Amino acid sequence: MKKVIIIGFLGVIAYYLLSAFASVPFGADLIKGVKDFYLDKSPNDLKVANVVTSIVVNFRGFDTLGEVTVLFLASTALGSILYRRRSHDSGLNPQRTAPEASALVQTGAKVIFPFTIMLGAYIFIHGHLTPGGGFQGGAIIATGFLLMLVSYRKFFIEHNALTWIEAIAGSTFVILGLLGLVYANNHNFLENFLPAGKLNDLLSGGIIGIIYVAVGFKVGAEITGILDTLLTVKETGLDPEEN
Amino acid sequence: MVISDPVYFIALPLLTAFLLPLFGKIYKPLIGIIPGLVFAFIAYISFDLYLNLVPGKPIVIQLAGWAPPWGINLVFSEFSGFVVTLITFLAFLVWVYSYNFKKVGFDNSKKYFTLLMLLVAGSIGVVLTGDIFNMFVFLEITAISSYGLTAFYKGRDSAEAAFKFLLIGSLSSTFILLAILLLYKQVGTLNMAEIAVKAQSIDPKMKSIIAILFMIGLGIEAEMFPMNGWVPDAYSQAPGPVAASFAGMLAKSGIYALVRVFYTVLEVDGIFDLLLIMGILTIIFAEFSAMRQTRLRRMLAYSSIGQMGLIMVAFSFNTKAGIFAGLFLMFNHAIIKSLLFLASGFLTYSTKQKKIRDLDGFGKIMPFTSLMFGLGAFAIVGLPPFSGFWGKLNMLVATADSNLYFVIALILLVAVVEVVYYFKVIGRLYFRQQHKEVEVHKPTWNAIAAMSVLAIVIIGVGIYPDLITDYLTKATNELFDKASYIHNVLPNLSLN
Amino acid sequence: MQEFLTYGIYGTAFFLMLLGLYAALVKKNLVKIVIGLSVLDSGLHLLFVAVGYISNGTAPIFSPAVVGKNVVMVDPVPQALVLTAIVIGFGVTAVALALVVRLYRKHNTTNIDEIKNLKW
Amino acid sequence: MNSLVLLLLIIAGGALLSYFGHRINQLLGNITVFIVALIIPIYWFTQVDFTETVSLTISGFHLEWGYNMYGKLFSMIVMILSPLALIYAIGYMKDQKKLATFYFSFLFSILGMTGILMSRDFVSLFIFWEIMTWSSYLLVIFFGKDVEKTGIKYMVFSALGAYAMLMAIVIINNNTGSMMLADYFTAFGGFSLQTKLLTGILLMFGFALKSAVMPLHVWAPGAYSNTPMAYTSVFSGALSKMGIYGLGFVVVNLFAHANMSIVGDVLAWLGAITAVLATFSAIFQDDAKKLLAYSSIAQLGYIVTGIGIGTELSVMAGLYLAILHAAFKGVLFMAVGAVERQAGSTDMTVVSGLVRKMPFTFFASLIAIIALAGIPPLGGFVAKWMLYESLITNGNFLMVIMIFLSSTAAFLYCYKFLFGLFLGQQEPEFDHVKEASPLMVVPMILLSLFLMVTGAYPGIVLKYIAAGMTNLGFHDVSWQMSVLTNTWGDSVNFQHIFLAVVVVFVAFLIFLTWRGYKHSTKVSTKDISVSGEMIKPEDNMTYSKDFYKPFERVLQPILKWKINKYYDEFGKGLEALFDFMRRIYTGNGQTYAVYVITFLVILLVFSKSIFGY
Repeated sequence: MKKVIIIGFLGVIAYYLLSAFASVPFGADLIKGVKDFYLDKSPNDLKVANVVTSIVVNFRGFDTLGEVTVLFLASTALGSILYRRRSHDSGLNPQRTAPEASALVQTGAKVIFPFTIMLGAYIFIHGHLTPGGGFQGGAIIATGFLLMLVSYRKFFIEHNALTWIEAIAGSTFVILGLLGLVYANNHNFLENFLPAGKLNDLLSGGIIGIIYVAVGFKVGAEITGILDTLLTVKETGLDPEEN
Repeated sequence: MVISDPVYFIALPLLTAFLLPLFGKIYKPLIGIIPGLVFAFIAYISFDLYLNLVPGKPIVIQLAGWAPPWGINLVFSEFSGFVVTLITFLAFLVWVYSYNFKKVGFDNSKKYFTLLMLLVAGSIGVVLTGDIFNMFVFLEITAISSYGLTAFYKGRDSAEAAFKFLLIGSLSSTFILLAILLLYKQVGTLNMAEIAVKAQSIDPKMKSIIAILFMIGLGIEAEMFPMNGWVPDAYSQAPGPVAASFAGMLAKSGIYALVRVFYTVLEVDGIFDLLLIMGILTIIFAEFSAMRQTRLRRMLAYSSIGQMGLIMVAFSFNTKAGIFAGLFLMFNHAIIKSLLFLASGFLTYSTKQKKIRDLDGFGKIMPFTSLMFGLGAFAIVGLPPFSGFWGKLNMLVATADSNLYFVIALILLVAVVEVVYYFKVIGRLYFRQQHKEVEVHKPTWNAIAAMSVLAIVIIGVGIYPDLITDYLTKATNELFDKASYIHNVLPNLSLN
Repeated sequence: MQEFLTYGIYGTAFFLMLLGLYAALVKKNLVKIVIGLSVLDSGLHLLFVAVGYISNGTAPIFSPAVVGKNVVMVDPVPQALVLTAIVIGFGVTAVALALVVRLYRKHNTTNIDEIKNLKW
Repeated sequence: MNSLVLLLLIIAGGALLSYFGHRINQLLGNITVFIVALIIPIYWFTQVDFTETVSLTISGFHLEWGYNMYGKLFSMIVMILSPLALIYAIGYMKDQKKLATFYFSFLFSILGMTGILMSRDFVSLFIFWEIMTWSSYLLVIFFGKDVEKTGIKYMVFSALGAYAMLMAIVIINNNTGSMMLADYFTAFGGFSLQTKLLTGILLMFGFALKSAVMPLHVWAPGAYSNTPMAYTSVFSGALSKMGIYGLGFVVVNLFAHANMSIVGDVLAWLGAITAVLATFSAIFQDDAKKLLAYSSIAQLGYIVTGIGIGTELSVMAGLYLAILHAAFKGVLFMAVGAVERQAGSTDMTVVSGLVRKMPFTFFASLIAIIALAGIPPLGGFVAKWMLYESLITNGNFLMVIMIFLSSTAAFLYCYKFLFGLFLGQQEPEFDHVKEASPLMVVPMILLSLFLMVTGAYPGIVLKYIAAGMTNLGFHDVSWQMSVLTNTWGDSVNFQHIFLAVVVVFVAFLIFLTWRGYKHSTKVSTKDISVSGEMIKPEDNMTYSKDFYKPFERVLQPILKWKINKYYDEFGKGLEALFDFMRRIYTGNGQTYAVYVITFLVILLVFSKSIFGY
């Protein structure tokens, strides 16, 4: 009964929303909005070939700062939600009880892992030139680590290192932004203060590339940390604080 | 302008949050001290900026060097500045209070302060931003940090509360995103001022659907009636200071967003009637539920919802008097509810059940905390000479000015219910014999300091409300004058 | 054709969204609810990208091949927005899963109907 | 500095000083209270400039304070009764706990009353009203018994009354654009009938509640008897008069002068019914506190009747009765408090024969009872006379009968009170009882002297009442120092009556004593003959038990009809409703999500009717 009602409700919602969207025909270029400005300024002023990147990192860089924060937040929140007094000090390392993967998988993982990392790095370094960017690259790097985590029971990630990477990458972003307050023409937060370079050059786009690299590192580290937390923490004994 | 720039409100907490783990590696106590310094600094700059604000000339900050319709901008106006100042002030007090609230260990307090800082930064971002999608991002930052903080304590039902919060919160973000998408496709821009200009040309049917989606999405954040099931759970399970910051920041940014969207960005006929009805329903259901609560924090949470309903009603009049009253109520709610939650943090510190009846005779054994709770209760039900009274009086005057006598009667009848449940608690605190063997946790000096400051504000504003009415009037004018907001954000735009 | 694409592509996105919503509203298993929310998000992201499409547009990248030529590019803004939205959705999902782990530890069940210690 | 502001500051400062004094130690606190109790009336009578006004603008509201003669009249009650009660309290509350809170609340309620009487605008009226309410609430639940029942009931009713007033205030503000009382009075004639009734009745509701008029009286018996007696004397004597003060200006100033006397008549009827029912209830109380509480309600009923009729004479009678009531109820509550403190109980079936042990208390109570019952030489008689006369001239004969009935019935409880506590045989268990401390006795004696003086010279009080009534629109009210004249031309000189009665009384007393000593035999109270029935030790065979049993049997049907029960049922019903409503928060997160979707669907479906598209 409940299901029927809910399906009915969903039907009503679908009807109204679809009828709303139907007035925005697919593929129609209806609006004269900010996008034309972006399409114009990105290659000409910023010298960034990938307009999405220039929007993400420059025009709407503040959003991206928020985005990075969300990821950071998620990993912190995850840590705080799943935190338990792990016996770091007593020398006992956390354990994963998942069975060891077969040798085939292990070897394959070992072979693929460096290439995955490299691909990820390539993607975020070329974020302003080709599709992709810091987030995508970071995610790919994290999948490399996920592969290793799944394949090897004894593959442990050094959380200290992750913390350092996260902290440095994150603060690079903010500090680059703050430097804009001092050095850039309009003294704006996150404003580009480096020479823009030449379109379709690796070293173009001013701070955009640098920020994307930082984002890549940060995202990679954070997603890896999240995966590690979710995978590892489960198997330790019950915390005395609980229940 | 380099020192007092609104961008610091967001950049500094974020930077500190990113770097906090490193500080912890240098010297452990730094993880508690550094956030305090940051909060103190942003509180200072918010007061500095707000007090030096030239009327009619909000500080509009463009980010990344692009002027408003293209880049994201921050608007520190009389209205948003007021809310930001309130938030930073409370953030600092919450930090003072929670500096050694419960000894939760190094790793946990690192996470606690990180999450708290991001909650503050998120709420400020929601209030300051002039870009609708950016607002969504900050709403999400606020929401995710709230999930984390709600589930902070283990051993309670905090995870359950957080999950409900998350479930509803995701729906909220979905609907906000849908609304933003529809809006973008109609006007081609995300800047709130430019949307406000172009919104007139949107097809009214489309506009009403966008308004509905915003109403749902932002209503969830603002604790509107059928969508506030998460509130009592989250408030009651979160740590005491966090519940205070929920009331002071999360709810405030939610209602700010709601008000900003419907007053400035999107003008829809009939939305205010809807807001009025939903506000009244919110009040009724919340206060009635609060009446029958047996747990202190849950009671406070329901009461908080009721207050939010009252604020919605005040804003729904769409008159200057209504906005003024709404702002006054926002101020009161932030200050008084924070005090109540902070006091209840120590009242229910050790009892596991957090029941009201466990509090018999606490007035004797925890005199200061009980006094603060009593003061807060007196203030929140609107007894003079505390600040709650002026808010309520202004609210009722505004209601009468809108000729809604029926609403006055309703609000006042519900207020009687409010009186009953608060005075039940006071009666138990002060006029009952205490149970044997109660475990008492005396408030620490910093908690006493934080609560005292709030109490002083309550009494000060109660005796002399003109301390803030000037600022409230200015904020009212700013919110009511949509044209000047647009003009200030987009100076080069010719209005037609 | 236009009509078909409008309803077809938007419809797919909406179908995904409603599917996710249905799971979130009806399924009792916490994990399924989280999956539902995820699917809901995906549908929304698809909708974003679909709305940003402009007929015969290319990706908004000024690679050497298109520089100087008069090409139509799709609207880059929704793509930028969807990037943000995806990341946020990811964060929320991660937190949700962590909460599910916590709830399972405490209640030994993932049935949402049995997890209501906090009520009224 | 402005003397009015200074007055308020003195009271508030006194409250804080007493609070901190008592936090340090009791002696210091008591000395502070004593000094404060002296300073307040002295300052008020000598230093306050009644022509001064204070005006200030707070939060956009214009506040104005200043006395008029009407307010001054009521202030006199407050300023005489409250300090005496404070001094009494020092003795009464000796060695109790939480004295700091007690005196703080006590003085704050005085502050509230003082403020009410000098408010010229509704906002400050309401502020002081609320201060008075919450401070008295703290005192009602002071001893911690019946916190839930009595305290909450008091708070609920007070809140209802206060909020009714608040609603009226904001509606007035909406209609006149001003919060000033005077503006309301002048604009009242121009209101629509609806607004007239709405504002007037809401205001009346608030005021009538504080003066415990019939359907709104249920809080009073519990609150009056639960409060420390030192405060009850003020509570019943002065605080309830704030309601009368308000009713006075609403009914008389607005309705009586606006040809809407029907409203006043309804109020008068309610007052009369209150008087009758409360008197009957008082008769069957065994606890002296409860008896006095009901008696207070009944007396307030007379006053309300007088005010409600709204003619010159009736208002004068009402106001005069109000002042007397303050004095005699002040004495009686203090006396009961003294008995409570000295003998440990106020149950009239337990305590008896204290006349020899507490002669001064008895004397004061006797005088007060005489005044209360309206027996000729004292003021109560004059007041009731005036009330009857005004009712008769007004043609309200049925009301006269009711008031007369209740006055006669009042003799029963008066007698029961005196007899139960003071007369009759003294049980050995009360041998140790001593007269209360001078701090408690002196205020009682002073008040009873005041009653005697006003009995001989009613004009002392009538002078102020006549002055006060000019503010109610009655100019040139005639009064005489000690001669009562009526409209039919008869006149009586009170001094002669007073003297005659006193002489006869004293002579009779001497005669009785002389005879009594000669012919009395000593028997124990337990020496009771029963016809074949066994008396168990736990049976209370005191003569005060079932004092009016036969009478009670007659009145059973009336007494069974307890309005309290309906309120309780209503409250329970509401609680059940609330419990039902909060079930909407089922605790299941998914259900909450379904609510969201449902809400969305409702909005989408009805978007046409909400937004018009």
